[in-house]
Amino acid sequence: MSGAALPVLALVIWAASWALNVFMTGRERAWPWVRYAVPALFGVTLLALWEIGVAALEISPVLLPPPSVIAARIAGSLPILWVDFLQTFKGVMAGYAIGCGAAFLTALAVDRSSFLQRGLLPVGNLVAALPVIGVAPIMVMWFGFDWQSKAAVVVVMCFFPMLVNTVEGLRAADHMQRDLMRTYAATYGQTLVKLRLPAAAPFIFNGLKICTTLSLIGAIVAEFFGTPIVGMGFRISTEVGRMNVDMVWAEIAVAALAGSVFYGMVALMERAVTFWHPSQRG
Amino acid sequence: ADKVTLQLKWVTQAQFGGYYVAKDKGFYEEEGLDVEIKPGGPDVAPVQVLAGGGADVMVDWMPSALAAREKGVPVVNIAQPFKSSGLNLVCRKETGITTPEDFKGKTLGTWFYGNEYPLLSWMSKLGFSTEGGDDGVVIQKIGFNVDPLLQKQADCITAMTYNEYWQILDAGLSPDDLVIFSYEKEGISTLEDGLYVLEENLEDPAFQDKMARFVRASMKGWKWAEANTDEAAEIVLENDMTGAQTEKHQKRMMGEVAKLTAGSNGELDPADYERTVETLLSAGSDPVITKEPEGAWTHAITDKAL
Amino acid sequence: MSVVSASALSLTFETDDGPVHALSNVSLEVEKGDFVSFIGPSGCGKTTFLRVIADLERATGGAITVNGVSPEAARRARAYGYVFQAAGLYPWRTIGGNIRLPLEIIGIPKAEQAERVARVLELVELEGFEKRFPWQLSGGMQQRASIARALAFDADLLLMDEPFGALDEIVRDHLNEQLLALWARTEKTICFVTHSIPEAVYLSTKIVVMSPRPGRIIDVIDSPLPKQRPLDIRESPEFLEVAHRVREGLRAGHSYED
Amino acid sequence: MSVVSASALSLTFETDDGPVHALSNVSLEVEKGDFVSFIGPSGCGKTTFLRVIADLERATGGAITVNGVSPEAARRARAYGYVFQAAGLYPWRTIGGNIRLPLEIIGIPKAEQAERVARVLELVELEGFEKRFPWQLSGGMQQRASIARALAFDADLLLMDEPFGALDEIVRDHLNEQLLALWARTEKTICFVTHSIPEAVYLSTKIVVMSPRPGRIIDVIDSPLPKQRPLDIRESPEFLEVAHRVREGLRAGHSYED
Amino acid sequence: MSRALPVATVIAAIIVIWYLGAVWMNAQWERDQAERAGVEITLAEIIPKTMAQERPVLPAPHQVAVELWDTVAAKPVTSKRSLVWHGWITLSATLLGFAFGTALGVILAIGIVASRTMDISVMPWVIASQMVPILAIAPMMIVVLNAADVGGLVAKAMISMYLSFFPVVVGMVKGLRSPDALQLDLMRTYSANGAQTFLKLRLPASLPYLFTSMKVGVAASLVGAIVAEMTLSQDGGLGSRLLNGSYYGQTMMIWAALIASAVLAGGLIPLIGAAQRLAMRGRPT
Ligand SMILES: Nc1ncnc2c1ncn2[C@@H]1O[C@H](COP(=O)(O)OP(=O)(O)OP(=O)(O)O)[C@@H](O)[C@H]1O
Ligand SMILES: Nc1ncnc2c1ncn2[C@@H]1O[C@H](COP(=O)(O)OP(=O)(O)OP(=O)(O)O)[C@@H](O)[C@H]1O
Ligand SMILES: Cc1ncc(C[n+]2csc(CCO)c2C)c(N)n1
Ligand SMILES: [Mg+2]
Ligand SMILES: [Mg+2]
Repeated sequence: MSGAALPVLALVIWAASWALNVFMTGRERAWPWVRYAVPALFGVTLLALWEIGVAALEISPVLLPPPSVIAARIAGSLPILWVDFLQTFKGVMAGYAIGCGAAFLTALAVDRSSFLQRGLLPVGNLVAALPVIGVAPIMVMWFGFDWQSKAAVVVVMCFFPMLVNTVEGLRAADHMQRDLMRTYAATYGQTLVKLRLPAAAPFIFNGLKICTTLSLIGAIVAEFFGTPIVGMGFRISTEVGRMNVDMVWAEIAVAALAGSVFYGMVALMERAVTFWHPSQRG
Repeated sequence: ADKVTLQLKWVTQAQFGGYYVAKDKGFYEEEGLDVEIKPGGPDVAPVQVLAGGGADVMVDWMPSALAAREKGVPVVNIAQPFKSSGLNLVCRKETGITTPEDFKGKTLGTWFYGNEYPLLSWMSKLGFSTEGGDDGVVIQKIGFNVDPLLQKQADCITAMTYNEYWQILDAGLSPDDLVIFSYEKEGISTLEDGLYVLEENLEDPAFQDKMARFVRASMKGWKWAEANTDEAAEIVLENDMTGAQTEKHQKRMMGEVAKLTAGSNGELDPADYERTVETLLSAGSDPVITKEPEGAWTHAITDKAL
Repeated sequence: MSVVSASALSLTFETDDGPVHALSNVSLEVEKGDFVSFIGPSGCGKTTFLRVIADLERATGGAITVNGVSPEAARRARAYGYVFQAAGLYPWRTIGGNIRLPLEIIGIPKAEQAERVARVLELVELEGFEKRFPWQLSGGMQQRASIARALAFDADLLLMDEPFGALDEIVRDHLNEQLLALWARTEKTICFVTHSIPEAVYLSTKIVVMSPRPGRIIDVIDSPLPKQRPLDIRESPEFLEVAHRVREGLRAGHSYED
Repeated sequence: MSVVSASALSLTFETDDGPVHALSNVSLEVEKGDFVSFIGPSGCGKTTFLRVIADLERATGGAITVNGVSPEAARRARAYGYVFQAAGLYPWRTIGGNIRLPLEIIGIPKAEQAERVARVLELVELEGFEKRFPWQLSGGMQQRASIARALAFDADLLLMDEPFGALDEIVRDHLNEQLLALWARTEKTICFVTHSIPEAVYLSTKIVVMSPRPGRIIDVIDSPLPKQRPLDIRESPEFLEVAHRVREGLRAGHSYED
Repeated sequence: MSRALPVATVIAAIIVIWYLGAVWMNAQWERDQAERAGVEITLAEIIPKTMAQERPVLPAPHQVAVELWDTVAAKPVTSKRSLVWHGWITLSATLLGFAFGTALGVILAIGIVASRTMDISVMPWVIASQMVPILAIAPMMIVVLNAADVGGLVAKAMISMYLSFFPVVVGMVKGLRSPDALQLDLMRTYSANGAQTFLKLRLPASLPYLFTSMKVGVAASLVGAIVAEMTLSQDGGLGSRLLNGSYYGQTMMIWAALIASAVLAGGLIPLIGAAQRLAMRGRPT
């Protein structure tokens, strides 16, 4: 294909798919499946452009393999992808639960005591903003090669976003809503459960959503610094070294898929819990 | 002057002393070259940089270069400044390991990223599964340092004579506390830091000429470094922008590296190449390369250069 | 013993724009079983005074006790129910859930909660809306829900800030009657802010007329009306006389210069 | 040409709890220069009807035009100013900033903005509060600020949803007079929701009485009162008669069974 | 300052715990060493030794403090052995990347809120993009960028951008959607156009969400810069210190770089807090 025709073809594909997407979005009420078709078409378009671009620009497969090759590799490596996924997600889930939980409790402590609020928050921000990349080798040294050290890294990564969001959320209840609780002489716990937490929920979910992505990144990155020879991060770094870049992208695709599902589940929970918030009422 | 970009395999250190010396002492300039040295780092695959056009020539180990070649990136060895291997497997004595037979059931740590091939080949030669179990060994991927050995997370780890070995000693273990297996002595060594370029580039005589001058100047740098290890180490230190290297360590490293480059004038010894290929091919179920490579090296450049 | 006893109370808000004197030298006694209405121009400090009683705002001068103790102690003893000027329903709870809120907090058993919710919903004529969310209700319905919430709480002192402001005359009359009946039956003490002179006169045993900033009390009128008050008492001469006096007081205080 | 012309309009909200029939078969003509009051029990659909006129809600049946075009076209032509039932001031803007908001949007020059803001602030008696933030104001003051915001906009059609609900009688009388004067002077058309029968009668040329869910119009009363209306017209027999008719209509519609 | 005492208390508590941790975690090594040497060692002998190891599992605070003093105060800031020098390199990449990331995040969020098509088609892929482990593609990205002649600073900033735009998108989308129905209806009555509704309603309403996200974003941006510096170690920066410290087993260097990066984040976050207070002055707290 000639050099000039290519950008034109890419542009045409792009424009056509976007136009179709706009058209479908307009019919969203009539066709509920549009909700899924539109992002799918968008993704397919990206993949098509990728496929064409790689072929046309003659990009070396060790730099960027085309999606077709990656797909073939995924199909051919399902067992490996599956065990890698299991290994990594042990660290992700444990770290996510502990990290978000600890940040949540810290936020409550910070909220409860103004002394802690003034003392712990600035210091907590510092400690929790430590870069993964520096923390990961230390965690591997402390917690060993298996998933526990990955979980520890995830804990450190999730802590800060969750803390910031929860603390901000605990401030979200407005004056009148708080005054009402005062008139009932509600205890701290009651005010928390019945007012502050519901009002904070949109913020808390914000933190939970950001943490889904961070925990995945954290666990995968931590595997670069020491791991039994299984896991998505291990595979990625090893296979780059072996020039099996298609395998790298296969793992990345699995990571993206698994992470998106994880995120989607948190988003569904958010929808159920914060249905009353204007951002959810549409 | 002709521009040449050299991609290193790892960060700036005395392992690459010859190149820094050549640049610093003006050897490249004398050859009419303007050389840029790009350090590597974790997860920088020199082959990728080469394939992406980010460098003209790279320093890499032969196993990973041959693996890349089989994967469709035709890299060619044009010179081999390192004659012998500095790779060892270092075990703590208290693990009871005295011979390779004792590895059974033990945990061995290695770097990956193309550096794992020699160990994997060795294990398959010994007939050990790397999946663990009673008849196998447990392989673990270790980070950049020797902590897993010190913290007893691994029974043995790979270590270079010029770097990790000294770190283990610096940390407070004495040679008496260690058992060391040298790949060189076990007869399973594979070629380390060589210079590689893309095959297609070699078709261009101007490029060949440029590389010949590059190799000539580089080897001049290496021989100067061998003769003046302390000064060479200082040149490396000056070129380290991270300010993290220590004089003591780099001088020692330069001394050890000098031993590895000693036997080479830059020309690849085909016998070493054969041994490397044989070692790699003999690896059992998951060999690094599956067939005898062809055209993976050339003397064209060294012939011109020397 | 007075339920509310304020002497020389004053409250100043500090704002970036300078101090705002919301209350100045307010002295008042509210006895047990009183129904006290507060009436005065917009911004004169009625809400502020109620908030001081409720320990939601702290006076900057003078003294106040509620049930003989500090407002804070009274609040902790759950001495009062409060109806805010705006409905202030929690958007994540249904109407029923909002009304149940104070009951959950003081630990009323589930069964009784349901029973009370049903009762107050009927009182404010919102049967059938228990499962709706606040944003699905009209403004007046929200306000009634918030009244129901305070009534469900069932404290001896009721603080009500313009509870019937957004209601039509008929519902308002109806709720006025209901409130009077409740008050007569239960001997509650009620502090009631309103802008309607007839409403104030109809309901109250005592009418407090306030003047604008700095909020002061310019008249306290003890109602001569009997405790039993049919709706048509509003045409009686006593009623009209009191209403007239309130109107005069209001008009006198209505000097907008400050 | 009618300013608002609705015929057989109906609107049903779909909720999880089943459909709510907010408006049913509503037909009405509002002529240019009319002052129409809507009165009816809480939750009967007054707000909903105003929102349909304003193109904030779409009718599910029947037809409606505003200035002869669809509500949407009228809205785009900035045909009306709207005073919401709740003040709805933006908390991050001062009172002055809130009033200036519509002026900025329609692109009034700075100098005129300032002049208009000053004028409407005076009209609602909030001079001196320009720089305060909404939460520093009392409920009634916030409501007046929101009236000022709509007046500053200066459209030919004014839609006002219980604008004076939280105001005392004196201010209310004052604003009633101001509004009448403005209306007489400018020939605006006004649709006005209120719960006060005297207010409706005093202000309107036409009074629309609505019945509760499903909201229907049960009476449309053309006022016999002259255009010039001193406050004491409220004691005139015509006035009282109209008021009586409204009250009867309201009472008749007030069947809570639904 | 009402903060000084609480902060000091918390720091003091951390230091105490840290020392205890250092003794506890480093003791094993001393015991092993004694065993290898064949001598008995008492706890009283172990404790001081645990605080003076060259390769401790956890260095004692004063060891890190000494390293910090050496590399911050005792070196000229232009020296490549000065942590201030490296901190500045990291900071510049962080800020550049953060600026890119915030801009990209805000633009995407605006598009997503403005266009339903954008919302449902782009948002899932934005999320998926964050599941790509950045360290895996950072070197590749840098290789590609380098081939396209993009210099070190910008290449690093791209990685920072990649990590920091996401929190901004998520928070900003939520914030832009936070105005309630009444507030939006008001704009409709003015027939305000999209830009006006955005500027006068959605944007001010989104500020608390935006700034909260920016605090997370700037921390992410710092992480991105540090990750990139491990690949571009020749340029220096805290990432290169972390890498080299780890590679050469210089534990103190790692900890000093970690503390330096925490201090950087700790300085940037209050700056954003200050910007937030400035942008939101007058609002109730
Ligand atoms: N938080 C605050 N900060 C500053 N000023 C305030 C605050 N709250 C109230 N004010 C001022 O105090 C004065 C009294 O307010 P208050 O709410 O008590 O009036 P009100 O009598 O209830 O009026 P309305 O009938 O309009 O509700 C007003 O001028 C108001 O601006
Ligand atoms: N968004 C909504 N979803 C469901 N139902 C609604 C919604 N908005 C209003 N309704 C219902 O529509 C009916 C009419 O409401 P509307 O707000 O028009 O009443 P209104 O006449 O203005 O009452 P009020 O005088 O109390 O303000 C009510 O029963 C209300 O519950
Ligand atoms: C990912 C990764 N790559 C390399 C090394 C170790 N290393 C540094 S220099 C060198 C010799 C060859 O250049 C080796 C093997 C590591 N630890 N991790
Ligand atoms: Mg008030
Ligand atoms: Mg209404």
